[in-house]
Amino acid sequence: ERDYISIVGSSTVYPFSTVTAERFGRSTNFPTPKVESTGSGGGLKLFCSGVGSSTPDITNSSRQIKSSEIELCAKNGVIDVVELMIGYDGIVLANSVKAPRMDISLKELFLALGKMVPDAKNPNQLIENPYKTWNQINPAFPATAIEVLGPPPTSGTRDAFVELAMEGGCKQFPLIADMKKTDEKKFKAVCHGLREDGGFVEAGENDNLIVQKLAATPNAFGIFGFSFLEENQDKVQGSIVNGKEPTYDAISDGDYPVSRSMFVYAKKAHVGVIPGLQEFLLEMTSKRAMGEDGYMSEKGMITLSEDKRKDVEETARTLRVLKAK
Amino acid sequence: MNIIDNHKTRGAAFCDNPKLKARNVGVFYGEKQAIFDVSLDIGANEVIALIGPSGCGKSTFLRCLNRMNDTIDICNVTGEILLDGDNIYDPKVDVVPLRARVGMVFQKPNPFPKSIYDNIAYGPRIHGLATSRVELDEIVEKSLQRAGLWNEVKDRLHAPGTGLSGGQQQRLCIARTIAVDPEVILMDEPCSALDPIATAKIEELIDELRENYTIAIVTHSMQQAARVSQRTAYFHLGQLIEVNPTDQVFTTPDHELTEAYITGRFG
Amino acid sequence: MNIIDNHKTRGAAFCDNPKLKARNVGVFYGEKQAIFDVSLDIGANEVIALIGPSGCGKSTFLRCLNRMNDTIDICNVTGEILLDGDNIYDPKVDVVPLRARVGMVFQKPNPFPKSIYDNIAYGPRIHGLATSRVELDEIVEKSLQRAGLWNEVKDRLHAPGTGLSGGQQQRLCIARTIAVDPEVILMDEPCSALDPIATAKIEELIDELRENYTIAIVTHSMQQAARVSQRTAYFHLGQLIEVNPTDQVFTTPDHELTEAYITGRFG
Amino acid sequence: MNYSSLIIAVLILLAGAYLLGRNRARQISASGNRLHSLPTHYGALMALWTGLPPLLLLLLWSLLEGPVTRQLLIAQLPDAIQTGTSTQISLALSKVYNLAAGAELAAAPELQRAVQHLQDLQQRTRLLQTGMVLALALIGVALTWRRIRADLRARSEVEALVRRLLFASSGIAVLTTFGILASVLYESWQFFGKVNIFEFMFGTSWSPQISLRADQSGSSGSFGAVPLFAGTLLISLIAMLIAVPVGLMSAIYLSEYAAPSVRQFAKPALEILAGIPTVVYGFFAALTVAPLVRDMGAGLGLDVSSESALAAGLVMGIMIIPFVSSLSDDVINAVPQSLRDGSYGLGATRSETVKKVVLPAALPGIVGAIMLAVSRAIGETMIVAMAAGLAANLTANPFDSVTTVTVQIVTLLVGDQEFDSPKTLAAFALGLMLFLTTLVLNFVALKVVKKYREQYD
Amino acid sequence: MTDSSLTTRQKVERSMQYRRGRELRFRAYGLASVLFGLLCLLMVFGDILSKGLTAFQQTVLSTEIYLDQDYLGISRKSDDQELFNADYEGLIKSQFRERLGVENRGERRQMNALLSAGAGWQLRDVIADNPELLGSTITVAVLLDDEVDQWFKHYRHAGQTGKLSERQLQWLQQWQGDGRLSTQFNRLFFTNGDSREPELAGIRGAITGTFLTLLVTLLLSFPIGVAAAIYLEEFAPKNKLTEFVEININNLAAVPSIIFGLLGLSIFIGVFGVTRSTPLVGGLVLTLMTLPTIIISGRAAIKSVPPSIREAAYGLGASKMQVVFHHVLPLALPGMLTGTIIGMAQALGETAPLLMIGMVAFVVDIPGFINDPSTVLPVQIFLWADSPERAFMERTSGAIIVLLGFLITMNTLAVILRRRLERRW
Ligand SMILES: Nc1ncnc2c1ncn2[C@@H]1O[C@H](COP(=O)(O)OP(=O)(O)OP(=O)(O)O)[C@@H](O)[C@H]1O
Ligand SMILES: Nc1ncnc2c1ncn2[C@@H]1O[C@H](COP(=O)(O)OP(=O)(O)OP(=O)(O)O)[C@@H](O)[C@H]1O
Ligand SMILES: [Mg+2]
Ligand SMILES: [Mg+2]
Ligand SMILES: O=P([O-])([O-])[O-]
Repeated sequence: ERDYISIVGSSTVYPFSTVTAERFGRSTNFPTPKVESTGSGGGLKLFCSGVGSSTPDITNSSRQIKSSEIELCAKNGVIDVVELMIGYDGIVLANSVKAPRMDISLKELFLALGKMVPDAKNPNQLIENPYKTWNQINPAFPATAIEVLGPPPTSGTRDAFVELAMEGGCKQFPLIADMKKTDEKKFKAVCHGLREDGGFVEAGENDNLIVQKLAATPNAFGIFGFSFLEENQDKVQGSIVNGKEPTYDAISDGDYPVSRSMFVYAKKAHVGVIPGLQEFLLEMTSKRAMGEDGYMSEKGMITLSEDKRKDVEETARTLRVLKAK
Repeated sequence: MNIIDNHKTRGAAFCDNPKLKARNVGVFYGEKQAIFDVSLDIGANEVIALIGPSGCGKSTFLRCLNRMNDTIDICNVTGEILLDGDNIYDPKVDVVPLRARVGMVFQKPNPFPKSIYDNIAYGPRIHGLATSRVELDEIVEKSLQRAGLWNEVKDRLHAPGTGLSGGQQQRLCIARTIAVDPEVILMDEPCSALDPIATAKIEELIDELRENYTIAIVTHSMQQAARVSQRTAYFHLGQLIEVNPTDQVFTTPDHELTEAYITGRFG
Repeated sequence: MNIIDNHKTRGAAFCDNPKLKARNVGVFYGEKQAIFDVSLDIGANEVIALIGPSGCGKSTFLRCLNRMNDTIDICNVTGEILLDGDNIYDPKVDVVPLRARVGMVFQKPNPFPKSIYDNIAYGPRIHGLATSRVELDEIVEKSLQRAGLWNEVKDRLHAPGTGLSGGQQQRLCIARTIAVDPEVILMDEPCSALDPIATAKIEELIDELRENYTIAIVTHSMQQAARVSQRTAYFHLGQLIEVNPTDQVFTTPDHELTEAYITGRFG
Repeated sequence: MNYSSLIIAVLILLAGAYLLGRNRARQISASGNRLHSLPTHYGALMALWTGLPPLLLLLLWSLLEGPVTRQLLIAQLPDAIQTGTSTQISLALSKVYNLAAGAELAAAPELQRAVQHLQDLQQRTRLLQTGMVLALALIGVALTWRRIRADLRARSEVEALVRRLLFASSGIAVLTTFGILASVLYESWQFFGKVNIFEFMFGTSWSPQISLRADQSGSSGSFGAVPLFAGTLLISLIAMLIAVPVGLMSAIYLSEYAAPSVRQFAKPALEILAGIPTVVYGFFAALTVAPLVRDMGAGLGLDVSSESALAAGLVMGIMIIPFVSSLSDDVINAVPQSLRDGSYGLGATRSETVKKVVLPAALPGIVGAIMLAVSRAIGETMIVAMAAGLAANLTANPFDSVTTVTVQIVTLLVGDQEFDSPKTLAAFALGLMLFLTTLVLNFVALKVVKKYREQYD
Repeated sequence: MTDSSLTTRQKVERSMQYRRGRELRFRAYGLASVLFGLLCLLMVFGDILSKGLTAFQQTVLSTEIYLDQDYLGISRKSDDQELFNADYEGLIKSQFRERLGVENRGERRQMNALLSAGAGWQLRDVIADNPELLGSTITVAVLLDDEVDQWFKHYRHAGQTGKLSERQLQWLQQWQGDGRLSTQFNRLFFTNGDSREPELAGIRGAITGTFLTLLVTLLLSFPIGVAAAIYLEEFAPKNKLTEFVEININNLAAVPSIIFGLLGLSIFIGVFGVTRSTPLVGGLVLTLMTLPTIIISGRAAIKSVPPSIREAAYGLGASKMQVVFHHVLPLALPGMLTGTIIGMAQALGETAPLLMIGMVAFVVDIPGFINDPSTVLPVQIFLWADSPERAFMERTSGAIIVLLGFLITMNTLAVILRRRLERRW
């Protein structure tokens, strides 16, 4: 039987979850929690598979829990779930510092990466993406081929990018914006479809690898999490999107358009069963961890405002559970 | 020199005091039949020589007698072979004690890739014939001596058996077989690689063994057959043509095929 | 019957028209010396018989003559062996054409796990001796016929060579060797597994081959040596004791060891 | 005693039983009886009967102990919980376990009874277990001891037992197959409920991206597996083009040409290639080889993407070299020297001997090695994911980026999707289909190899 | 000139012209192949060594610390709990603050960032061992942050600054001038478990986990694999069923390793209730993955034992079992060991199947036995390679070096064994 906390879930949240786990283990008498990196979906599946010590106590997620997952949880007896939002993750477009910095709008980004885009000559018609080089989209851009390395369709980062950046750009076209009202399904298909002719390269989930590939290929761009940009300032630079540079403050204020929230879900029922569970949640939501100068932010997480953090801490203290939607 | 279909073996294929009895034995390699309806008795304390042209089925027949043919997938045996009255092809028979009772020296010497000592000691070990190391040493020495190999190898008993000369390997295999003290010994050209002196030594051994054991020997040397055997069986194209006392076979053979073979040799 | 240290070979070890000349050849298996200072000529168009007790080094010596000993890691050869005047142990010599010129039949038959046809065709194919399929078929048939195997295998040329009887395998190996038409043929007990008729056939072959080739044959049969060879060399414990014309060796041997061996046989 | 010390105890007993049986047999034989088998067989028989039942019991115990204690504990829980839902029970049990292990948790006093009971129970089961295991071992000793007589067919019995053990071992492989099927069938079934099976098998477009957002249940997206299988084929082919020639030639060189000292060093050195973690190869492929390939391609005037099948295939080929080289080296080495001698004696060169005699004789083993290497190539993920990208292009151009079935399985499985999304389920369906495909391929391969087997000696 | 006019010798000589070339080329291909393989090995090794050796060095600052009992709030030196809970990090930072004359909040943050998060724990461990030091001033080698470590070891020489600010550089240069900055052997790398701070991260947990996992794998897969190979090759009746089993095993070799993870998850964890993330379940899964390799190579090795040896033994009255165990198995063992070496090497490098059974995890505590949560070296490597911190890069390579060391040790043992068993016949 298990006497340590078991955490599963998102690889995006993993770096922040682990730093908390480690500090918690070192500064208390509880064993150090075990943190698995299974992906948000995999984590929620495990999390919702039941209660008791053979199931995880906590799952990390780089997106909010879905209603189907809440149903699954409920079906398996996981009823009281505590949801804690712990911070934001910025998704950046970046290229090598050896190349000029890009200043791009979401609309242009959609034109560069969409699978189907409005025809420039006949704006009422969608065509297969015809743009091969950046300057075909905007003469101010370099005359290099469009090559963007990004996450695969199964990844949460990809979903977030598609939802925030692509959809944000695509609905600025009247043709597509109309579609939203008439044919929601088609609208999504258009906005969420990334080109598959080589302009967008699905490059696996190892962001370090993308960074290194960018450094070796100055013409290519990459899409990845903010912490990797921060850590590799000497190699890559974040592109300016909609006039905003991806900086800590811009993301934290919500100015930078492409960022998402990260969540932690815990089982209320396990509090009092697994030693140290609530203490861990409190540690995680404490100022020391989640605050502006906290150790999670040192690891590159973009923190909540102090008010919001207090709310979250309060949730952790009272173990307020998620209401079924 | 054509073979007669439905041939009946001439001479005295049966004897009074048989140790081994073969009845209507046929052997097939896949589709191909190599032995046709052979019936033959091998008497206790007798040496029987199997002769015949190369490829006539001597080895095949010999290998039936201790079920060595079981190891060849495509080989099929029909008919009955009785050892002391029990059919050795009975499905209930355990081949292991059978082969311990009916030992075999193969046509091609096949020493184990082990030391000379271990080659000889292997049989006694698996049959538990020696209770102590000393006893085992004795068995090894005695067997090697009887096979006339002791002097040549006594100071390299722990060298690999595969590093011996052809004739030495052959004697090693003979020594290995007699070390397990079988009741019947099947020898497939045991002296083919031996010089006259070593051959004489083995023939002596055969003579000596005959007192207690039964021996079937395949040989191409008429002289050898004449020297060591009491009866001789002549095979031809898978058929047993004639079985008779050895001197009779070499002087007044019953069958023209036998005669042709014998005289072909001497003529 | 003790061996003399620093023994000098008795008789006529050298001849006028040597095809192969061995000079002071010594062979070591690791530490152990198997051949001591042997010097011997083998004349062109001559059959020389090598005789001697089992383990005396006949095979070892024979294998030196086409450098087959190279394949044994621990084996070391000293001295010189000249083929048509060229030292075959010269580092510059390519063993491949050498072995094509000096063919070998091994003591233990070792057919390739291929069809009978491919076994024979192997040599001619690699040496490019046949330009067409027809020619190759001819070579195969002729070789098998000369080795006296054709009749037995002609309707199963594509059956595996390993499925032959012991004597058939031996003849297959002889056929395989003569198929490449070597100048010198080394035969290590080529008839050991053969019946008298097949033996006669091979002896005939040897006689026929002698007209164009040089042959060295190891045999344990004095009669065979007497029948096929012109000269006979007697080996004992790794030393070459005596070399003389065959009839002289068998009637009036020079050396008491030779005599003992010969008479031990006949006596 | 805990499991490990119990196992050790049983092993000691087993050794003791062996000696006991052997000596007993010796005594019998010393007193003039002819034994049916060797004394060691009697020893082995005793050892087997002494060791096997307790070890089996231990295995069973370890499987059943959990559920049984659970049931016993539930009876001790407060009524309110016992009548509650299964989740309540399981929570209470977890809590009891942690309390019993000494965790500092606030616990209701009603639970204390269960905790106490658990502690007792644990003590008692340990005792019972130790007792039963040792007793079983001793019973084995006693029963076999009584059976040891001169005419006991010990060897046959031991051999029958060993044969059964051997059989059971090969049964594990079959069970694994069923295990795999069991773990993918259900989800595959679900998947085929959402995606047409024919579209999956014959569709030429793989793009699990557009159709399946959020809580949408249907699927219009493209789940055509053909590009994945084509990609697998392409990359495996490239890998094999490296691994087979290099591996086979290395094996030949090492066993036929190289000095023994070289072989002794080089063979294990090459074997290390198989053990380098695939992440390392992945980085190597993506950061060293891929740019090299791209630059080379550019030099030739070709349009090469920075993720290419070629780069991944090359590196994968390097990784599986030892599968071919080492295993082939072993079988080549096992070809009897007499065959080589036969060939050399006819004046064949080494290479001719190798090509025409040694390799044919070693063929079954070599084919086995190659099949193993192919299998490994098909199953490899990391290198492809890092160096060949994830784009499912249907192409035969090695300079294009492609993806493989395995890579897709992994990315789909560890992805962010909810459990019942076709994206996740597709992984299972892919696994199933790959399994069946390789099954068919293996079947064909076996038939082919059977035809060409050469028996030597 | 027609062919038939040539003598055999001439024909041979003529054929030799191209055969010699072919022979030389063949041999050259062989040599080239071996060299190619070794070269690849060297390249990978060289690459890793050059990147990873620096991981075994760690930058420290030697400095005096006054162990202020009041600041730490420790009343009794014997109270373990008090000793444990005291704010050592704060103590160190406050003393640095004084010494460096740090005033505003910005500078304070910059100064704090120079120190490792582990500096406080380091001090805590020192005092836990020697509580009597409290109240005195001691000189300690304080762990520095990974950024500083990287700067001191690498950037400095290239004139780069990394993420360090002007102010931070000033301090560092000052310390460097005083000779207080130095690198020392990175002991923590070998004694610590995983950590999110590169300077604290170690591989002891992963090594222990690997050892335990592979132990389980070896103990199960070798005997079972050999036994299965023997059964299939020697005992199984040659019928459709055996053929089915044979195909099955060959097929298992092609099953992607992650599927074995799925199997482990649903059967071992789901049905048999084995605990997640433990060497036990990892070993079981890797066993299933390794088995086909061992069985296939084992069967090939058994097949290559010449029939004449079996015949000889049968002829002496050996039972089938004796023939197999006395003759066939010893001769086939080298081949079986090769399969085991390769299979184990593969198991040692594998991450994908472990993902499903929870071994791709952050585990700080060192596992003690096969049912403690643990991770393994390749997973550790995989996780570190995915970390944003630059300092994890060299540690990744460092861990790879250790893994290769582990692999080489493991192989060497097996290779020595194999060499003793090998013979030609
Ligand atoms: N590979 C080897 N390793 C070690 N010693 C060997 C090897 N081959 C032969 N010998 C030894 O060298 C000596 C000569 O052997 P050789 O094979 O030449 O004898 P032989 O005259 O051919 O005998 P036989 O008539 O029995 O074939 C023998 O003592 C033999 O044991
Ligand atoms: N394994 C086998 N597969 C197929 N045919 C075989 C096999 N062994 C022997 N034969 C054939 O069976 C016949 C009899 O062979 P056998 O070995 O019994 O002959 P033999 O009398 O011993 O001859 P030799 O004196 O040459 O050894 C021969 O035609 C031979 O080719
Ligand atoms: Mg025969
Ligand atoms: Mg010889
Ligand atoms: O691992 P993720 O769910 O954050 O992609």
